[in-house]
Amino acid sequence: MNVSYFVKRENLIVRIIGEIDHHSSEMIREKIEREYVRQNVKNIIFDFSDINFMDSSGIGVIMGRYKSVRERGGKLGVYSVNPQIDRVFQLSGLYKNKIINPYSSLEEAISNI
Amino acid sequence: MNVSYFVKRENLIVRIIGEIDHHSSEMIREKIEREYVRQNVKNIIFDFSDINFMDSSGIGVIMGRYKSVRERGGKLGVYSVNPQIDRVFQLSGLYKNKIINPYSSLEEAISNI
Amino acid sequence: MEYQNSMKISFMSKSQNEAFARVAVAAFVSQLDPTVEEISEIKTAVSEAVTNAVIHGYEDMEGEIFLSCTIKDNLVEITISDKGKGIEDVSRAREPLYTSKPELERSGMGFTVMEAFMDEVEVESVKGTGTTVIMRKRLTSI
Amino acid sequence: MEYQNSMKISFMSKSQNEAFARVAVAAFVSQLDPTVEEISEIKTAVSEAVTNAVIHGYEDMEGEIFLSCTIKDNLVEITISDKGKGIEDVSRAREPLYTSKPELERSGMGFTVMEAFMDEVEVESVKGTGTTVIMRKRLTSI
Ligand SMILES: Nc1ncnc2c1ncn2[C@@H]1O[C@H](COP(=O)(O)OP(=O)(O)O)[C@@H](O)[C@H]1O
Ligand SMILES: Nc1ncnc2c1ncn2[C@@H]1O[C@H](COP(=O)(O)OP(=O)(O)O)[C@@H](O)[C@H]1O
Repeated sequence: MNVSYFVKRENLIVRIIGEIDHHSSEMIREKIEREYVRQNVKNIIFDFSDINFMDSSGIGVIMGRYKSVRERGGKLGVYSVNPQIDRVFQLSGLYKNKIINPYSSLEEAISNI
Repeated sequence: MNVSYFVKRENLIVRIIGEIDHHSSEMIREKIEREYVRQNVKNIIFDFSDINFMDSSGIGVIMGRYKSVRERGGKLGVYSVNPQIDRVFQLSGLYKNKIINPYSSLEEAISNI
Repeated sequence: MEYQNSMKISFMSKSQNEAFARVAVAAFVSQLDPTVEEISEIKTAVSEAVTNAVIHGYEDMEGEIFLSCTIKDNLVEITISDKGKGIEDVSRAREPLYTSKPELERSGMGFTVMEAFMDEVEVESVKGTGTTVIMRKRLTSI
Repeated sequence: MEYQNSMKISFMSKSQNEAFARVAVAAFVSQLDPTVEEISEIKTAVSEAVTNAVIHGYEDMEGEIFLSCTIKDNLVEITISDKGKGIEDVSRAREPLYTSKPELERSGMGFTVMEAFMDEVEVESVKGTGTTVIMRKRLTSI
Protein backbone atom coordinates (compact mmCIF):
# COMPACT_ATOMS: atom_id res chain seq x y z
CA MET A 1 0.00 0.00 0.00
CA ASN A 2 1.37 3.31 -1.10
CA VAL A 3 -0.13 6.82 -1.15
CA SER A 4 1.36 9.65 -3.20
CA TYR A 5 0.16 13.18 -3.99
CA PHE A 6 0.56 16.16 -6.16
CA VAL A 7 -1.15 19.53 -6.32
CA LYS A 8 -2.64 20.96 -9.50
CA ARG A 9 -4.43 24.29 -9.20
CA GLU A 10 -6.88 23.98 -6.32
CA ASN A 11 -6.76 20.21 -6.28
CA LEU A 12 -4.90 17.67 -4.21
CA ILE A 13 -4.52 14.60 -6.42
CA VAL A 14 -4.17 11.45 -4.37
CA ARG A 15 -2.93 8.26 -5.96
CA ILE A 16 -3.30 5.07 -3.95
CA ILE A 17 -1.56 1.90 -5.03
CA GLY A 18 -2.90 -1.28 -3.46
CA GLU A 19 -6.07 -2.39 -1.77
CA ILE A 20 -8.46 -0.36 0.38
CA ASP A 21 -9.88 -2.32 3.28
CA HIS A 22 -10.27 -1.70 7.00
CA HIS A 23 -6.62 -2.55 7.61
CA SER A 24 -5.18 -0.15 5.06
CA SER A 25 -7.87 2.54 5.42
CA GLU A 26 -6.52 3.87 8.69
CA MET A 27 -3.16 4.63 7.14
CA ILE A 28 -4.74 6.02 3.98
CA ARG A 29 -7.01 8.33 5.95
CA GLU A 30 -4.17 9.67 8.09
CA LYS A 31 -1.89 10.31 5.15
CA ILE A 32 -4.55 12.14 3.14
CA GLU A 33 -5.68 14.24 6.10
CA ARG A 34 -2.13 15.28 6.91
CA GLU A 35 -1.47 16.32 3.32
CA TYR A 36 -4.80 18.12 2.91
CA VAL A 37 -4.16 20.15 6.06
CA ARG A 38 -0.70 21.06 4.81
CA GLN A 39 -1.68 22.09 1.31
CA ASN A 40 -3.64 25.19 0.50
CA VAL A 41 -6.13 23.46 -1.81
CA LYS A 42 -9.89 23.02 -1.94
CA ASN A 43 -10.62 19.77 -3.70
CA ILE A 44 -9.39 16.20 -3.42
CA ILE A 45 -9.24 14.09 -6.58
CA PHE A 46 -8.57 10.37 -6.23
CA ASP A 47 -6.63 8.50 -8.89
CA PHE A 48 -8.05 4.96 -8.68
CA SER A 49 -6.06 3.45 -11.57
CA ASP A 50 -3.96 1.27 -9.26
CA ILE A 51 -6.60 0.12 -6.83
CA ASN A 52 -7.77 -3.37 -7.57
CA PHE A 53 -9.75 -3.98 -4.40
CA MET A 54 -11.99 -1.82 -2.24
CA ASP A 55 -14.68 -2.78 0.23
CA SER A 56 -17.05 -0.53 2.20
CA SER A 57 -14.15 0.68 4.35
CA GLY A 58 -13.25 2.77 1.29
CA ILE A 59 -16.72 4.30 1.34
CA GLY A 60 -16.03 5.34 4.94
CA VAL A 61 -12.76 6.96 3.85
CA ILE A 62 -14.55 8.91 1.09
CA MET A 63 -17.36 10.06 3.40
CA GLY A 64 -14.79 11.18 5.96
CA ARG A 65 -12.88 13.20 3.34
CA TYR A 66 -16.19 14.71 2.20
CA LYS A 67 -16.56 16.25 5.65
CA SER A 68 -13.04 17.71 5.46
CA VAL A 69 -13.36 19.27 1.99
CA ARG A 70 -16.79 20.72 2.75
CA GLU A 71 -15.27 22.83 5.51
CA ARG A 72 -13.15 24.54 2.86
CA GLY A 73 -15.97 24.68 0.30
CA GLY A 74 -14.23 21.98 -1.74
CA LYS A 75 -15.37 18.89 -3.62
CA LEU A 76 -14.32 15.30 -4.17
CA GLY A 77 -13.60 13.65 -7.50
CA VAL A 78 -12.37 10.25 -8.61
CA TYR A 79 -11.15 8.84 -11.91
CA SER A 80 -10.18 5.46 -13.39
CA VAL A 81 -12.43 3.39 -11.15
CA ASN A 82 -12.60 -0.27 -12.16
CA PRO A 83 -16.06 -1.80 -12.75
CA GLN A 84 -16.15 -3.82 -9.51
CA ILE A 85 -15.23 -0.87 -7.35
CA ASP A 86 -17.61 1.32 -9.30
CA ARG A 87 -20.44 -0.95 -8.13
CA VAL A 88 -19.46 -0.35 -4.50
CA PHE A 89 -19.58 3.40 -5.16
CA GLN A 90 -22.98 3.07 -6.88
CA LEU A 91 -24.44 0.90 -4.12
CA SER A 92 -23.48 3.41 -1.47
CA GLY A 93 -25.17 6.25 -3.32
CA LEU A 94 -21.98 8.33 -3.32
CA TYR A 95 -22.42 9.47 -6.93
CA LYS A 96 -26.19 9.95 -6.68
CA ASN A 97 -25.82 12.04 -3.56
CA LYS A 98 -23.04 14.11 -5.14
CA ILE A 99 -20.60 13.17 -2.40
CA ILE A 100 -18.02 12.34 -5.03
CA ASN A 101 -18.06 12.82 -8.81
CA PRO A 102 -16.66 10.19 -11.16
CA TYR A 103 -14.49 11.21 -14.13
CA SER A 104 -12.72 9.26 -16.80
CA SER A 105 -9.37 11.03 -16.58
CA LEU A 106 -7.37 13.51 -14.53
CA GLU A 107 -7.88 16.23 -17.16
CA GLU A 108 -11.62 15.75 -17.15
CA ALA A 109 -11.66 15.78 -13.35
CA ILE A 110 -9.64 19.01 -13.11
CA SER A 111 -11.72 20.87 -15.69
CA ASN A 112 -15.11 19.77 -14.38
CA ILE A 113 -14.87 19.37 -10.63
CA MET B 1 -3.73 -24.19 -17.34
CA ASN B 2 -3.22 -24.39 -21.05
CA VAL B 3 -0.85 -26.41 -23.22
CA SER B 4 -0.11 -25.56 -26.86
CA TYR B 5 2.40 -26.92 -29.39
CA PHE B 6 4.10 -26.36 -32.65
CA VAL B 7 6.66 -28.32 -34.62
CA LYS B 8 9.88 -26.83 -35.93
CA ARG B 9 12.27 -29.19 -37.76
CA GLU B 10 12.74 -32.20 -35.50
CA ASN B 11 11.39 -30.47 -32.41
CA LEU B 12 8.04 -30.42 -30.69
CA ILE B 13 7.83 -27.06 -28.91
CA VAL B 14 5.51 -27.18 -25.92
CA ARG B 15 4.25 -24.01 -24.33
CA ILE B 16 2.54 -24.33 -20.97
CA ILE B 17 0.64 -21.42 -19.50
CA GLY B 18 -0.10 -21.68 -15.79
CA GLU B 19 1.26 -23.60 -12.82
CA ILE B 20 2.79 -27.06 -12.76
CA ASP B 21 1.87 -29.02 -9.67
CA HIS B 22 0.56 -32.53 -8.99
CA HIS B 23 -2.96 -31.47 -9.92
CA SER B 24 -2.08 -29.99 -13.30
CA SER B 25 0.78 -32.37 -14.10
CA GLU B 26 -1.49 -35.28 -15.00
CA MET B 27 -3.19 -33.27 -17.70
CA ILE B 28 0.09 -31.79 -18.93
CA ARG B 29 1.72 -35.21 -19.18
CA GLU B 30 -1.20 -36.70 -21.13
CA LYS B 31 -1.38 -33.82 -23.59
CA ILE B 32 2.35 -33.85 -24.32
CA GLU B 33 2.49 -37.63 -24.72
CA ARG B 34 -0.44 -37.64 -27.11
CA GLU B 35 1.12 -34.93 -29.25
CA TYR B 36 4.59 -36.48 -29.21
CA VAL B 37 3.20 -39.83 -30.36
CA ARG B 38 1.30 -38.10 -33.16
CA GLN B 39 4.15 -35.97 -34.48
CA ASN B 40 7.13 -37.36 -36.27
CA VAL B 41 9.73 -35.46 -34.22
CA LYS B 42 12.68 -36.35 -32.05
CA ASN B 43 13.09 -33.65 -29.45
CA ILE B 44 10.81 -31.82 -27.04
CA ILE B 45 11.56 -28.20 -26.20
CA PHE B 46 9.63 -26.57 -23.35
CA ASP B 47 8.78 -22.88 -23.47
CA PHE B 48 8.66 -21.89 -19.79
CA SER B 49 7.98 -18.15 -20.29
CA ASP B 50 4.45 -18.39 -18.90
CA ILE B 51 5.01 -20.72 -16.00
CA ASN B 52 5.19 -18.89 -12.73
CA PHE B 53 5.02 -21.86 -10.40
CA MET B 54 6.46 -25.36 -10.53
CA ASP B 55 7.11 -27.83 -7.72
CA SER B 56 8.77 -31.25 -7.89
CA SER B 57 5.77 -32.67 -9.76
CA GLY B 58 7.23 -30.79 -12.75
CA ILE B 59 10.50 -32.67 -12.30
CA GLY B 60 8.51 -35.90 -12.53
CA VAL B 61 6.94 -34.70 -15.78
CA ILE B 62 10.38 -33.87 -17.25
CA MET B 63 11.88 -37.21 -16.19
CA GLY B 64 8.92 -39.03 -17.71
CA ARG B 65 9.31 -37.17 -21.02
CA TYR B 66 13.05 -37.98 -20.95
CA LYS B 67 12.13 -41.66 -21.12
CA SER B 68 9.87 -41.04 -24.12
CA VAL B 69 12.36 -38.99 -26.18
CA ARG B 70 15.20 -41.40 -25.47
CA GLU B 71 13.31 -44.17 -27.23
CA ARG B 72 13.45 -42.08 -30.41
CA GLY B 73 17.01 -40.93 -29.81
CA GLY B 74 15.76 -37.44 -28.99
CA LYS B 75 16.60 -34.84 -26.37
CA LEU B 76 14.86 -32.38 -24.05
CA GLY B 77 15.38 -28.63 -23.94
CA VAL B 78 13.83 -25.76 -22.02
CA TYR B 79 14.01 -21.97 -22.33
CA SER B 80 12.84 -18.89 -20.41
CA VAL B 81 12.91 -20.53 -16.99
CA ASN B 82 12.34 -18.06 -14.14
CA PRO B 83 14.93 -17.99 -11.34
CA GLN B 84 12.76 -19.77 -8.73
CA ILE B 85 11.90 -22.61 -11.06
CA ASP B 86 15.51 -22.78 -12.22
CA ARG B 87 16.48 -23.61 -8.64
CA VAL B 88 14.10 -26.58 -8.65
CA PHE B 89 15.74 -27.79 -11.86
CA GLN B 90 19.23 -27.31 -10.38
CA LEU B 91 18.35 -29.07 -7.13
CA SER B 92 17.07 -32.10 -8.98
CA GLY B 93 20.27 -32.42 -11.00
CA LEU B 94 18.35 -32.33 -14.29
CA TYR B 95 20.87 -30.03 -15.96
CA LYS B 96 23.94 -31.67 -14.45
CA ASN B 97 22.80 -35.10 -15.53
CA LYS B 98 21.98 -33.84 -19.04
CA ILE B 99 18.37 -34.90 -18.73
CA ILE B 100 17.30 -31.50 -20.02
CA ASN B 101 19.35 -28.61 -21.40
CA PRO B 102 18.54 -24.99 -20.54
CA TYR B 103 18.58 -22.30 -23.26
CA SER B 104 17.82 -18.63 -23.22
CA SER B 105 15.58 -18.55 -26.28
CA LEU B 106 13.75 -20.74 -28.77
CA GLU B 107 16.32 -19.98 -31.47
CA GLU B 108 19.20 -20.97 -29.22
CA ALA B 109 17.37 -24.15 -28.23
CA ILE B 110 16.68 -25.18 -31.82
CA SER B 111 20.23 -24.56 -33.03
CA ASN B 112 21.97 -26.22 -30.09
CA ILE B 113 19.80 -29.05 -28.84
CA MET C 1 -22.48 -37.27 -9.00
CA GLU C 2 -22.00 -33.71 -7.87
CA TYR C 3 -18.61 -32.16 -7.31
CA GLN C 4 -17.87 -31.32 -3.68
CA ASN C 5 -15.05 -29.64 -1.85
CA SER C 6 -14.72 -27.89 1.48
CA MET C 7 -12.27 -26.08 3.69
CA LYS C 8 -12.20 -24.41 7.08
CA ILE C 9 -9.99 -21.62 8.33
CA SER C 10 -9.58 -20.06 11.73
CA PHE C 11 -7.45 -17.03 12.44
CA MET C 12 -6.84 -14.25 14.93
CA SER C 13 -9.01 -11.13 14.84
CA LYS C 14 -6.30 -8.91 13.42
CA SER C 15 -6.93 -6.46 10.61
CA GLN C 16 -3.99 -8.01 8.71
CA ASN C 17 -6.09 -11.14 8.32
CA GLU C 18 -8.84 -9.41 6.34
CA ALA C 19 -6.72 -9.61 3.18
CA PHE C 20 -5.61 -13.15 4.03
CA ALA C 21 -9.20 -14.35 4.42
CA ARG C 22 -10.48 -12.92 1.15
CA VAL C 23 -7.49 -14.15 -0.86
CA ALA C 24 -7.78 -17.62 0.68
CA VAL C 25 -11.47 -17.85 -0.23
CA ALA C 26 -10.74 -16.57 -3.74
CA ALA C 27 -8.02 -19.21 -4.16
CA PHE C 28 -10.40 -21.93 -3.00
CA VAL C 29 -13.27 -20.82 -5.22
CA SER C 30 -11.02 -20.42 -8.25
CA GLN C 31 -11.21 -24.19 -8.89
CA LEU C 32 -14.71 -23.44 -10.26
CA ASP C 33 -13.25 -21.11 -12.89
CA PRO C 34 -15.30 -18.12 -11.78
CA THR C 35 -15.42 -14.89 -13.79
CA VAL C 36 -13.31 -11.93 -12.66
CA GLU C 37 -16.51 -10.28 -11.52
CA GLU C 38 -17.65 -13.25 -9.44
CA ILE C 39 -14.28 -13.53 -7.71
CA SER C 40 -14.27 -9.84 -6.98
CA GLU C 41 -17.80 -9.98 -5.53
CA ILE C 42 -16.92 -12.91 -3.30
CA LYS C 43 -13.70 -11.25 -2.10
CA THR C 44 -15.56 -8.07 -1.25
CA ALA C 45 -18.34 -9.88 0.65
CA VAL C 46 -15.79 -11.94 2.62
CA SER C 47 -13.83 -8.81 3.42
CA GLU C 48 -16.98 -7.15 4.80
CA ALA C 49 -17.93 -10.05 7.06
CA VAL C 50 -14.40 -10.60 8.36
CA THR C 51 -13.92 -6.88 8.98
CA ASN C 52 -17.16 -6.81 10.97
CA ALA C 53 -15.92 -9.68 13.14
CA VAL C 54 -12.66 -7.78 13.79
CA ILE C 55 -14.17 -4.35 14.44
CA HIS C 56 -17.60 -5.03 15.87
CA GLY C 57 -17.43 -8.63 17.09
CA TYR C 58 -14.20 -8.38 19.02
CA GLU C 59 -13.85 -4.58 19.06
CA ASP C 60 -10.15 -4.90 18.35
CA MET C 61 -9.58 -7.24 21.26
CA GLU C 62 -8.08 -10.62 20.61
CA GLY C 63 -10.44 -13.33 19.45
CA GLU C 64 -10.72 -16.09 16.92
CA ILE C 65 -12.59 -15.86 13.63
CA PHE C 66 -13.92 -18.98 11.91
CA LEU C 67 -14.47 -19.21 8.19
CA SER C 68 -15.67 -22.16 6.19
CA CYS C 69 -16.32 -22.58 2.52
CA THR C 70 -18.06 -25.44 0.78
CA ILE C 71 -18.55 -26.03 -2.90
CA LYS C 72 -21.35 -28.22 -4.28
CA ASP C 73 -21.23 -28.15 -8.05
CA ASN C 74 -21.48 -24.45 -8.82
CA LEU C 75 -22.88 -23.38 -5.42
CA VAL C 76 -20.49 -21.68 -3.03
CA GLU C 77 -21.44 -21.36 0.64
CA ILE C 78 -19.29 -19.28 2.95
CA THR C 79 -19.76 -19.07 6.72
CA ILE C 80 -17.94 -16.51 8.82
CA SER C 81 -18.38 -16.43 12.57
CA ASP C 82 -17.02 -14.85 15.69
CA LYS C 83 -17.55 -15.42 19.40
CA GLY C 84 -17.70 -11.72 20.07
CA LYS C 85 -20.28 -9.31 21.38
CA GLY C 86 -23.15 -10.17 19.06
CA ILE C 87 -25.80 -7.95 17.48
CA GLU C 88 -28.80 -6.78 19.47
CA ASP C 89 -31.02 -5.87 16.52
CA VAL C 90 -30.07 -7.70 13.34
CA SER C 91 -32.63 -6.04 11.08
CA ARG C 92 -31.46 -2.57 12.06
CA ALA C 93 -27.84 -3.67 11.59
CA ARG C 94 -28.64 -4.77 8.04
CA GLU C 95 -30.10 -1.39 7.06
CA PRO C 96 -27.97 0.56 4.59
CA LEU C 97 -25.89 3.28 6.27
CA TYR C 98 -26.56 2.05 9.81
CA THR C 99 -23.35 1.80 11.78
CA SER C 100 -22.68 1.65 15.50
CA LYS C 101 -19.17 3.01 14.94
CA PRO C 102 -19.40 6.28 12.96
CA GLU C 103 -16.41 7.56 14.96
CA LEU C 104 -14.27 4.98 13.15
CA GLU C 105 -15.49 6.26 9.77
CA ARG C 106 -17.48 3.10 9.14
CA SER C 107 -19.98 3.64 6.37
CA GLY C 108 -22.69 1.24 7.52
CA MET C 109 -22.64 -0.35 4.06
CA GLY C 110 -21.08 -3.70 4.96
CA PHE C 111 -24.25 -5.81 5.02
CA THR C 112 -25.61 -3.98 1.98
CA VAL C 113 -22.49 -4.89 -0.01
CA MET C 114 -22.71 -8.54 1.12
CA GLU C 115 -26.36 -8.68 0.04
CA ALA C 116 -25.66 -7.06 -3.32
CA PHE C 117 -22.72 -9.31 -4.17
CA MET C 118 -24.00 -12.66 -2.92
CA ASP C 119 -27.28 -14.43 -3.72
CA GLU C 120 -28.26 -15.00 -0.09
CA VAL C 121 -27.02 -13.64 3.23
CA GLU C 122 -28.19 -15.05 6.56
CA VAL C 123 -27.19 -13.48 9.86
CA GLU C 124 -27.48 -15.32 13.15
CA SER C 125 -26.43 -13.44 16.23
CA VAL C 126 -26.84 -13.72 19.97
CA LYS C 127 -25.92 -10.76 22.13
CA GLY C 128 -22.85 -11.62 24.19
CA THR C 129 -22.27 -14.89 22.35
CA GLY C 130 -21.31 -14.07 18.80
CA THR C 131 -22.36 -13.69 15.21
CA THR C 132 -22.50 -16.02 12.22
CA VAL C 133 -22.94 -14.82 8.66
CA ILE C 134 -23.80 -17.41 5.99
CA MET C 135 -23.52 -16.31 2.38
CA ARG C 136 -24.37 -18.29 -0.75
CA LYS C 137 -23.65 -17.67 -4.38
CA ARG C 138 -24.32 -19.80 -7.42
CA LEU C 139 -21.65 -19.26 -10.05
CA THR C 140 -22.67 -18.93 -13.66
CA SER C 141 -19.36 -20.19 -14.93
CA ILE C 142 -20.14 -23.91 -14.93
CA MET D 1 6.94 -6.89 22.18
CA GLU D 2 7.07 -9.35 19.34
CA TYR D 3 4.52 -9.42 16.55
CA GLN D 4 2.41 -12.56 16.47
CA ASN D 5 -0.23 -13.93 14.19
CA SER D 6 -1.57 -17.38 13.45
CA MET D 7 -4.06 -19.27 11.33
CA LYS D 8 -5.24 -22.82 10.83
CA ILE D 9 -6.75 -24.41 7.74
CA SER D 10 -8.25 -27.81 7.17
CA PHE D 11 -9.36 -29.11 3.80
CA MET D 12 -10.17 -32.25 1.85
CA SER D 13 -7.36 -34.30 0.30
CA LYS D 14 -8.14 -33.27 -3.25
CA SER D 15 -5.47 -32.26 -5.72
CA GLN D 16 -7.41 -29.03 -6.40
CA ASN D 17 -6.54 -27.95 -2.87
CA GLU D 18 -2.78 -27.98 -3.47
CA ALA D 19 -3.00 -24.59 -5.19
CA PHE D 20 -5.46 -23.32 -2.57
CA ALA D 21 -3.12 -24.25 0.29
CA ARG D 22 -0.02 -22.60 -1.13
CA VAL D 23 -1.86 -19.42 -2.12
CA ALA D 24 -3.50 -19.20 1.32
CA VAL D 25 -0.14 -19.52 3.08
CA ALA D 26 1.41 -16.96 0.71
CA ALA D 27 -1.44 -14.54 1.46
CA PHE D 28 -0.95 -15.02 5.20
CA VAL D 29 2.82 -14.61 5.09
CA SER D 30 2.62 -11.55 2.85
CA GLN D 31 1.87 -9.37 5.91
CA LEU D 32 5.62 -9.69 6.63
CA ASP D 33 6.47 -8.12 3.27
CA PRO D 34 8.57 -11.06 2.08
CA THR D 35 10.67 -10.91 -1.06
CA VAL D 36 9.36 -12.52 -4.25
CA GLU D 37 11.93 -15.24 -3.73
CA GLU D 38 10.87 -15.97 -0.16
CA ILE D 39 7.20 -16.20 -1.13
CA SER D 40 8.04 -18.49 -3.98
CA GLU D 41 10.13 -20.75 -1.76
CA ILE D 42 7.37 -20.98 0.84
CA LYS D 43 4.72 -21.71 -1.80
CA THR D 44 6.83 -24.46 -3.29
CA ALA D 45 7.56 -26.09 0.08
CA VAL D 46 3.87 -25.98 1.06
CA SER D 47 2.90 -27.44 -2.29
CA GLU D 48 5.31 -30.35 -1.75
CA ALA D 49 4.03 -31.20 1.72
CA VAL D 50 0.34 -30.89 0.79
CA THR D 51 0.86 -32.95 -2.36
CA ASN D 52 2.53 -35.67 -0.29
CA ALA D 53 -0.47 -35.77 2.05
CA VAL D 54 -2.81 -36.13 -0.95
CA ILE D 55 -0.80 -38.72 -2.89
CA HIS D 56 1.06 -40.70 -0.25
CA GLY D 57 -0.85 -40.00 2.98
CA TYR D 58 -4.33 -40.69 1.69
CA GLU D 59 -3.39 -42.33 -1.63
CA ASP D 60 -6.13 -40.41 -3.38
CA MET D 61 -8.79 -41.57 -0.93
CA GLU D 62 -10.78 -39.01 0.96
CA GLY D 63 -9.19 -37.58 4.06
CA GLU D 64 -8.60 -34.29 5.81
CA ILE D 65 -5.39 -32.28 5.67
CA PHE D 66 -4.48 -29.86 8.45
CA LEU D 67 -2.28 -26.85 7.92
CA SER D 68 -1.28 -24.22 10.42
CA CYS D 69 0.92 -21.20 10.11
CA THR D 70 2.27 -19.01 12.88
CA ILE D 71 4.27 -15.84 12.63
CA LYS D 72 6.51 -14.61 15.43
CA ASP D 73 8.30 -11.46 14.33
CA ASN D 74 10.08 -12.62 11.18
CA LEU D 75 9.90 -16.36 11.88
CA VAL D 76 7.33 -18.35 9.93
CA GLU D 77 6.39 -21.85 11.12
CA ILE D 78 4.17 -24.02 8.94
CA THR D 79 2.77 -27.38 10.01
CA ILE D 80 1.09 -29.72 7.55
CA SER D 81 -0.37 -33.00 8.72
CA ASP D 82 -2.49 -35.86 7.56
CA LYS D 83 -4.08 -38.87 9.29
CA GLY D 84 -3.09 -41.14 6.46
CA LYS D 85 -0.88 -44.17 6.08
CA GLY D 86 2.30 -42.77 7.58
CA ILE D 87 5.94 -43.32 6.63
CA GLU D 88 7.76 -46.48 7.68
CA ASP D 89 11.31 -45.18 7.23
CA VAL D 90 11.52 -41.40 7.43
CA SER D 91 15.24 -41.11 6.69
CA ARG D 92 14.92 -43.13 3.51
CA ALA D 93 11.85 -41.07 2.52
CA ARG D 94 13.92 -37.89 2.87
CA GLU D 95 16.65 -39.09 0.54
CA PRO D 96 16.79 -37.24 -2.78
CA LEU D 97 15.15 -39.22 -5.61
CA TYR D 98 13.57 -41.81 -3.31
CA THR D 99 9.92 -42.29 -4.16
CA SER D 100 7.50 -45.09 -3.38
CA LYS D 101 5.39 -44.13 -6.39
CA PRO D 102 7.60 -44.06 -9.49
CA GLU D 103 4.63 -45.35 -11.51
CA LEU D 104 2.95 -41.98 -10.92
CA GLU D 105 6.00 -40.15 -12.28
CA ARG D 106 6.89 -38.81 -8.84
CA SER D 107 10.45 -37.56 -8.79
CA GLY D 108 11.28 -38.28 -5.16
CA MET D 109 12.44 -34.67 -4.80
CA GLY D 110 9.65 -33.38 -2.54
CA PHE D 111 11.51 -33.48 0.77
CA THR D 112 14.70 -32.24 -0.87
CA VAL D 113 12.86 -29.18 -2.19
CA MET D 114 11.31 -28.52 1.24
CA GLU D 115 14.75 -28.73 2.86
CA ALA D 116 16.35 -26.46 0.28
CA PHE D 117 13.67 -23.79 0.47
CA MET D 118 13.01 -23.69 4.22
CA ASP D 119 15.49 -23.27 7.10
CA GLU D 120 14.31 -26.33 9.00
CA VAL D 121 12.12 -29.31 8.16
CA GLU D 122 10.96 -31.80 10.79
CA VAL D 123 9.03 -34.93 9.87
CA GLU D 124 7.07 -36.91 12.43
CA SER D 125 5.31 -39.99 11.17
CA VAL D 126 3.72 -43.09 12.60
CA LYS D 127 2.87 -45.95 10.26
CA GLY D 128 -0.92 -46.26 10.00
CA THR D 129 -1.53 -43.07 11.97
CA GLY D 130 -0.30 -40.19 9.86
CA THR D 131 2.43 -37.72 9.09
CA THR D 132 3.26 -34.23 10.30
CA VAL D 133 5.76 -31.95 8.58
CA ILE D 134 6.93 -28.85 10.43
CA MET D 135 8.84 -26.25 8.42
CA ARG D 136 10.43 -23.04 9.64
CA LYS D 137 11.84 -20.09 7.81
CA ARG D 138 13.19 -16.80 9.09
CA LEU D 139 12.49 -14.02 6.63
CA THR D 140 15.19 -11.51 5.90
CA SER D 141 12.74 -8.82 4.97
CA ILE D 142 12.17 -7.38 8.45
N1 LIG E 1 -19.78 -9.54 13.71
C1 LIG E 1 -20.45 -8.54 14.31
N2 LIG E 1 -20.49 -8.45 15.65
C2 LIG E 1 -21.15 -7.46 16.28
N3 LIG E 1 -21.82 -6.48 15.61
C3 LIG E 1 -21.82 -6.50 14.27
C4 LIG E 1 -21.15 -7.52 13.55
N4 LIG E 1 -21.33 -7.29 12.23
C5 LIG E 1 -22.08 -6.17 12.15
N5 LIG E 1 -22.40 -5.69 13.37
C6 LIG E 1 -23.24 -4.51 13.66
O1 LIG E 1 -23.97 -4.18 12.47
C7 LIG E 1 -23.70 -2.84 12.09
C8 LIG E 1 -23.78 -2.68 10.59
O2 LIG E 1 -22.76 -3.43 9.96
P1 LIG E 1 -22.27 -3.03 8.50
O3 LIG E 1 -23.47 -2.92 7.61
O4 LIG E 1 -21.24 -4.00 8.09
O5 LIG E 1 -21.66 -1.57 8.65
P2 LIG E 1 -20.30 -1.05 9.35
O6 LIG E 1 -19.36 -2.21 9.53
O7 LIG E 1 -19.79 -0.04 8.39
O8 LIG E 1 -20.71 -0.47 10.67
C9 LIG E 1 -22.34 -2.53 12.68
O9 LIG E 1 -22.12 -1.14 12.83
C10 LIG E 1 -22.40 -3.29 14.00
O10 LIG E 1 -23.11 -2.55 14.97
N1 LIG F 1 2.42 -37.53 4.00
C1 LIG F 1 2.98 -38.71 3.67
N2 LIG F 1 2.39 -39.88 3.97
C2 LIG F 1 2.95 -41.07 3.64
N3 LIG F 1 4.12 -41.18 2.98
C3 LIG F 1 4.78 -40.05 2.63
C4 LIG F 1 4.25 -38.77 2.95
N4 LIG F 1 5.12 -37.83 2.49
C5 LIG F 1 6.14 -38.51 1.92
N5 LIG F 1 5.93 -39.84 2.00
C6 LIG F 1 6.86 -40.90 1.50
O1 LIG F 1 8.12 -40.31 1.27
C7 LIG F 1 8.54 -40.52 -0.08
C8 LIG F 1 9.38 -39.37 -0.56
O2 LIG F 1 8.63 -38.18 -0.61
P1 LIG F 1 9.09 -37.01 -1.56
O3 LIG F 1 10.52 -36.70 -1.31
O4 LIG F 1 8.12 -35.87 -1.38
O5 LIG F 1 8.97 -37.58 -3.04
P2 LIG F 1 7.71 -37.98 -3.95
O6 LIG F 1 6.49 -37.29 -3.42
O7 LIG F 1 8.09 -37.48 -5.30
O8 LIG F 1 7.58 -39.46 -3.87
C9 LIG F 1 7.24 -40.71 -0.83
O9 LIG F 1 7.43 -41.41 -2.04
C10 LIG F 1 6.40 -41.49 0.18
O10 LIG F 1 6.74 -42.85 0.18
